[in-house]
Amino acid sequence: MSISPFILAASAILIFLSIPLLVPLFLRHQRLLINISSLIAAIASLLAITAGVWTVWKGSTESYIMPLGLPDLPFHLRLDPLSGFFFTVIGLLGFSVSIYSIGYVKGFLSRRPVNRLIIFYNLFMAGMFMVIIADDAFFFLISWEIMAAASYFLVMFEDEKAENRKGAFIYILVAHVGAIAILLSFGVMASLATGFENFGGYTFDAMRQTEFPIKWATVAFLLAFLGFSAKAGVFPLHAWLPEAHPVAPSNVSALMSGVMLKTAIYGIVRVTFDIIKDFPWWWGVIVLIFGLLSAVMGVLYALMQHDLKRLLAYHSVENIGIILIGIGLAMTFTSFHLPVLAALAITAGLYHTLNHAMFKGLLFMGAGAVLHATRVRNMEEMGGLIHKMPWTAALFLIGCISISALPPFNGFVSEWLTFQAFLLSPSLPSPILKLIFPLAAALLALTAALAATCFVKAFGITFLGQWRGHHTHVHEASPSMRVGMILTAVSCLFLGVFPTMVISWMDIIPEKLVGGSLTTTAGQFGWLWLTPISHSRASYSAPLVFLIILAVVLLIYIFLHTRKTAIHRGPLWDCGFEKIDTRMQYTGTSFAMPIRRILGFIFLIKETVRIEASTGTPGHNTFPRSIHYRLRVRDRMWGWIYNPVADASFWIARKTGKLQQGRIQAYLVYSFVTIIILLVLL
Amino acid sequence: MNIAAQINSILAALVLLTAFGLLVQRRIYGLLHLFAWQGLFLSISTGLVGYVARQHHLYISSILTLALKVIVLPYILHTLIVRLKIHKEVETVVNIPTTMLMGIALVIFSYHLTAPIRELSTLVTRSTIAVALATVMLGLLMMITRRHAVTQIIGFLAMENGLFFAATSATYGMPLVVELGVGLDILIAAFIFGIFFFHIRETFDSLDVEQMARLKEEE
Amino acid sequence: MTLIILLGVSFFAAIVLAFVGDRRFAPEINILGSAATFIAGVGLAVHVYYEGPMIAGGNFFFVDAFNVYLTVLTAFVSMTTAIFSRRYMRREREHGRVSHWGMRFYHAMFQLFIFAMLLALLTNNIGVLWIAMELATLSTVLLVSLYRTPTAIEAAWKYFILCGVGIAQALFGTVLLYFAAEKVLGEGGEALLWTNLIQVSGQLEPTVLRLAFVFLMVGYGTKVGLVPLHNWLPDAHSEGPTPISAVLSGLLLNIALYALVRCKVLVDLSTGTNMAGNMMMGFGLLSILVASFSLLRRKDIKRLFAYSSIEHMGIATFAFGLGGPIATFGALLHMLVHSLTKSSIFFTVGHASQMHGTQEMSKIKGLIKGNPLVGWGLVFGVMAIVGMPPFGVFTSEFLILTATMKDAPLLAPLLLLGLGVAFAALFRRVQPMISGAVPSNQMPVKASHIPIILHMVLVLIIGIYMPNFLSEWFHTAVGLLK
Amino acid sequence: MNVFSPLFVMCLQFIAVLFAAPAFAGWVRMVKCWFQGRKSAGLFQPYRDIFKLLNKDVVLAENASWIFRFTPFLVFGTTVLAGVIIPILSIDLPLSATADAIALVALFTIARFFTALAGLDIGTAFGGMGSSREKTVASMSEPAMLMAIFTVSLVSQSTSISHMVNVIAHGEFVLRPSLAFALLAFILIALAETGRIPVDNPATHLELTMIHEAMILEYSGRHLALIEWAGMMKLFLFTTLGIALFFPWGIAAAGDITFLPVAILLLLIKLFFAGIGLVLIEIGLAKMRLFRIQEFLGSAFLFATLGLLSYFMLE
Repeated sequence: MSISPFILAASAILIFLSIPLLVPLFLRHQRLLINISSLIAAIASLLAITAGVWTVWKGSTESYIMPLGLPDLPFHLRLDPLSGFFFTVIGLLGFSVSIYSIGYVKGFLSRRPVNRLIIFYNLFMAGMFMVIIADDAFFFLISWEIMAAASYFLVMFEDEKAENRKGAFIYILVAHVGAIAILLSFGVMASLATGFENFGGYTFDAMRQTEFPIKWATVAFLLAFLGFSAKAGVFPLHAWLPEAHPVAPSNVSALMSGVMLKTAIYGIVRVTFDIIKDFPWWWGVIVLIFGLLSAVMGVLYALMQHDLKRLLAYHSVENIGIILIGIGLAMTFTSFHLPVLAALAITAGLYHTLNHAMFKGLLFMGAGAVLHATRVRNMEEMGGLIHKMPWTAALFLIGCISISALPPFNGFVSEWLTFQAFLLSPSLPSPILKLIFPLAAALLALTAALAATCFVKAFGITFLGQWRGHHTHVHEASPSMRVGMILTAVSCLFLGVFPTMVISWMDIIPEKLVGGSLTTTAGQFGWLWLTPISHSRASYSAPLVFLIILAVVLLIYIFLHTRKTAIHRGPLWDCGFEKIDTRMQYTGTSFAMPIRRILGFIFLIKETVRIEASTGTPGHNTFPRSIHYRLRVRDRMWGWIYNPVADASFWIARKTGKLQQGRIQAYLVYSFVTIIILLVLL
Repeated sequence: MNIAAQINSILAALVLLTAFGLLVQRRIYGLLHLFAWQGLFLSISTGLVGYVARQHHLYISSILTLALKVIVLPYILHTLIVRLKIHKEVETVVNIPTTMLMGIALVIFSYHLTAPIRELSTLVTRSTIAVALATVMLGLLMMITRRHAVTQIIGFLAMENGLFFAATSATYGMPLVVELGVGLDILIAAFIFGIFFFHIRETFDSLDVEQMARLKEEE
Repeated sequence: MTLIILLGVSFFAAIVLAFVGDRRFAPEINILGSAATFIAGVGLAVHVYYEGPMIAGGNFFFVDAFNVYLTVLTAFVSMTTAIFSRRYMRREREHGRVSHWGMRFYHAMFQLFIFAMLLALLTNNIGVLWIAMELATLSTVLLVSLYRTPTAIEAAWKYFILCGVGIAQALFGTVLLYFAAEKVLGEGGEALLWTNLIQVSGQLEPTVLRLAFVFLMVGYGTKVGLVPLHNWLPDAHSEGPTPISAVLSGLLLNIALYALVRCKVLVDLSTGTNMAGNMMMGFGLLSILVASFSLLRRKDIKRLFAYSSIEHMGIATFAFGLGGPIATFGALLHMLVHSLTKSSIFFTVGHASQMHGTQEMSKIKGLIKGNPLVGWGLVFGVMAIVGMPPFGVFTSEFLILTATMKDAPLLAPLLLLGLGVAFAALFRRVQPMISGAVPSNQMPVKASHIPIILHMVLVLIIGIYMPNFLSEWFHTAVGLLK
Repeated sequence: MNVFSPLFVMCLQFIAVLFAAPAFAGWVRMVKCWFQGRKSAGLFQPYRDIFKLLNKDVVLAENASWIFRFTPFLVFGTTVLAGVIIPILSIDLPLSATADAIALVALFTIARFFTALAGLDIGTAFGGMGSSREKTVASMSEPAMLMAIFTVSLVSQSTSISHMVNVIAHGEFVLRPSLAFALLAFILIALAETGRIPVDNPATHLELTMIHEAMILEYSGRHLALIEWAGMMKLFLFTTLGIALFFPWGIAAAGDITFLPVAILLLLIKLFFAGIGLVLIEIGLAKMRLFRIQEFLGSAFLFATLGLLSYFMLE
């Protein structure tokens, strides 16, 4: 048969599914196993990328039916531009991370065998691709749960640590409950679709052809949104995310944070735009509100963290929020039949999906390299790594710039598009929305600014200054890890500098989903200018920004360095005290202090200061021997949602436990009473 | 209403009476005798019904009942009681008068329940189905109110009697294979609880089921 | 003919084993017997698959799509359990927990139990069905008290009394059914034959059947382990030897549910309402909720899974009550996959508690490192039982839940709650047991691989590629249970 | 002629930004001295400072990384870029389309981002303190800034600056309350962004009060020169941006190069008064505590929001 995107995609999935079979062959040669499996995984990811890019390019839609599952309900597969786009996203990150893993995974060999890691890593990848390609509720959920289970075992990889177990447990619990919610939502839609009684209603096609009554459509949407946001870590269902992501192996956290959350975004887009299609405007507003909440709260909590990976995890919450803002805007515009605006908004959302995958992957890989080298996650024990691991530092810096939405890198482009979408609110019919949207935009701006602050902290405390840690043998990341990071860094730059190409490439998606497209506007000034609506409306030329800054910097540099003025190295200015030591540096905690103080009411802060008075001089704390300062910032959501739920269920459990109280007479009474009641009811 | 039906009703009344007797009797031998009597009435009424309705297989089941409920089971129980040296009165959980009131309430309730069925039935024995149900219920009530293993078993068997009685009164007896099967089951059951008495006795050195309350959900 | 073999083998195996007693090869005979039974069952299944439903032994036996797959399932699980119990019971014997007589008794009664269940499944006569049920109870009562510990005896006593009382109610229900039937079918054995009843079900007297169903529901419901009639179940499961726990929740509950469903069909056909269905839905839902919450605070591993059996029986009952093609299909599938999964879980649990010499979950640790088969077996078993794909339980729950969204959407949140809580409870308990380093109190055990692997593989296959004949059977069964 | 006029304008503006900025800074200082009754160092002192610093040797701290050395150049570069996209003299800047208002804010953010990193790079307490405070202020001022810009862009249906200016300058003249509020907000923000009193004090090196100065404390020689220069340009740019957005009248329209001299003259006058205004504010107010600043910027945000609301409600 002739080669087609679908063939490539399917073969990629098959390869991923079959890599675990290698493990038994190489039980003895773990290093070989790591190399081979990672390389094959990289190749499979390449296939997936090709498939995705090709599909979106052709704008083609292929669907196949696999004779698996139930005889009456075989697996339906479908590769359309939307799936193609997500294939590309997952493939891109999967490729870099697979290469990165070659070096990274070897770091575990000294401590434990890595068979489990390799098996579930590949199942995890396969699961994600299957989710994207599934075209009926049954297969979708199977893939969904395979993905969840695999990632659960990956989080559990170092299962002797209590924090891993805790994180994994919360993760799988939230994920599964979410999955049941999604299942119910599919149930609603399937039961309304034709041919439900003979298993016909479960395919997405059947659902697409169904006109849902608004009441049930809303139920379905709310259930789906609940389920998907549980997976995406939308505030306030985010609590599992900062528990699970930090403890997973870093290549896995890169994937989980970078692309696994995106499958939830995919689900939301698929259900709302593709399956339900027409919906009231307030759905969009709900999505928007939760997006904003996640964005702001995510970044604020991130700012308070001093565990590097935890900080990144909270930033995933933030970025998912930003993506949802785009989606929510698109939904609102669609419901008011403004296709072009909807196209702009959804492009912004999807573009940020892609960007976030890239830079969050990069950041997590960088964090992994740091952990790998320093063996600690706490930023306060790092510092000055830029001297010890220059490559990682530079690449991590690129990630920081991108995620802080600074031109000319990619984070800025998508946020810029989102802002543009916001500023088009005057064309909405509803007055209140007109008025609210710009304010929401301000919140987005706040998020961006705080993100920049947060990453100044993250990078500055981790890589700059002087080394605060204890052991000294800190080494640069291995070549393969560097390659993995470089790939993502380059794509960050590319996506930032040539947005017009990418957007015109993915323009088919909004056209298919919301019936509007940007090519008519975006491309007309050539690849140089990104002008989403019209040239007079707004324009941004990333290449020029990049070039001009580069040119100016170079010119001045050359100009200033033609003259021979020596550069002396001298000690720090220590204000005339004796030599200042590394403990006197500004720490992450102190860096975040002003904001903690200004916005303190949001967090659950527990500060404790313990002063050990110097003995001898009685009662004088003027010169204490030592001062211990301890700060705990906890997520309020635990106290507000999770713990109460847990307590309630345990309370009920205690009550039901009383039912089984030992005396046989009581049991006889139960059945006696049951009979009587039933007979009376008769 | 012909003579047979009248006798049958009297027997039913006697069965009900014994059921009440079982409910209130304190002494264990008394319980045993009452149970034997109940079996006797049961088998007589079965035989009578068989005669009236020309259902010859009912003779068999009547003989079966006689053998099982009047001779074998009481004998087994008796030997067990002797072996296990249970002479003292068996104390109840709920006090007797309350139990009686509940019993009466049950009889009324089962009468109310079976009223529609009685309308449907054309048999001479139809009036007794309420009694059968009442007997079952009283047996269950007895099991609830007694806290001695032996009395619980007796209550259980009384329930079986009620069921038998239902079978013969509501219908002219179940098919023979079923009757035999039921009888067999009861026989096995008898052996099993026989074994049980010894197990319980040797592990708890008393047959008071109140002691057997360890398996509960921990608090 | 196959029927005779099917029933005869286990019956004679029981007698033979009663004489063989505690000889060295007793377990092998046990395995052989149940293997032969299984083969006969497969033969029967093939026959029915090609010839369609059959009536044999002068209307005494009746095999249709509904009970044939349960027959094969019963034979299969009892075979694997026999294989499992070979190593398991041998170890128990070495550790002196079971006496010489105990072993003799164990093997004989095991076969008798299988016989009773097969009889219950295959008979056409509702009265005989009842007898077989009672026989199944009686044959397992003394197995539950096999260890002679106080708690074991207590559990057995409760099992005996509660199920006895329950089954008595069921008999009363049967009597009433007969009473209604003989009006239409006349005197004698004909009136209790399912095949006849189903034909005339329209004419049966509704009031009587309604009354009858109350008693049948309570009676058989007790054996299904529906809340609030379930109290015997956790005790019996936790105190008896593990193979018995496996067959109890894997098979006996199914049989009881089978009986209940047969009656439900009759009653609903005659009353023309969904009264019986609603009653079952009520009991099912109650069982799901109570059981899943009870799971949360368990300390004893076998009690934990006993409650999970209650929950799943609740799901199946609920689905049967819900009716409709999808839900019924799901329920039938659920009976199958649940018994496969649950029995394999009990196998692993048995080994795990043997390794640690206790059933307390807090003392069980590091299973995966200690014994990968047991560890992973338990993990995947639990993942399957909580309804994670790609295992079969997911498929059935998927169908049931979606059907619920159609027919009773307001109950869906309760199901969501129940399933969610059950999931949390099970994972919360199982995770610490499988993970971590090997504790000091753990001793090696020769685990019996075949049953565990076999069951899990089957559940997996059903989950991702259900064979065609199975779904055809289910469809026919759905047709029968309309 | 018309072909070259845009390029010509651009070069003109480029030079203007580059070399007029120090003069404006000097002017502000002069006025300040006068008001405070001191003798001023003259309009050209900043030039002398920069020139001197450029010739001085650089002393780097031992563990200063490349970030520390790279930052001054980058800061300078971004500021220059900002200089060529804000229309000061004429509207048709070819490069003005390179970045719109949002991108402009982002450009300043880059500069600040790296300055803050440089502050942390050395590993002294001051640098960290400075970066921390700077970023805190920024994370509050940037949203407010964007709000102000949104208001103007809603009025002008655009976010590209030259287009905004065009609409306001050559569109029919209406009194807009929204713009008034926006202006108010903009002034407050400009004070914060350019590090003037009451938010920050460019003249102080008193440890506990300084924000911007604390970050660049370790700089010396040409690095310091670049940063100082960039700072002056930033002040100049914010002033001209304010002028262009709120008082653009007199700016040269697209195409007519003849109008340029007038535009230049008008701009000088505007700057003259702007400088005086700035000084008036600075000597009128006292430096705030750090934890009063959020109230200051909060009010800026409030004004911007009010501008927005009044746009929707009143216009």
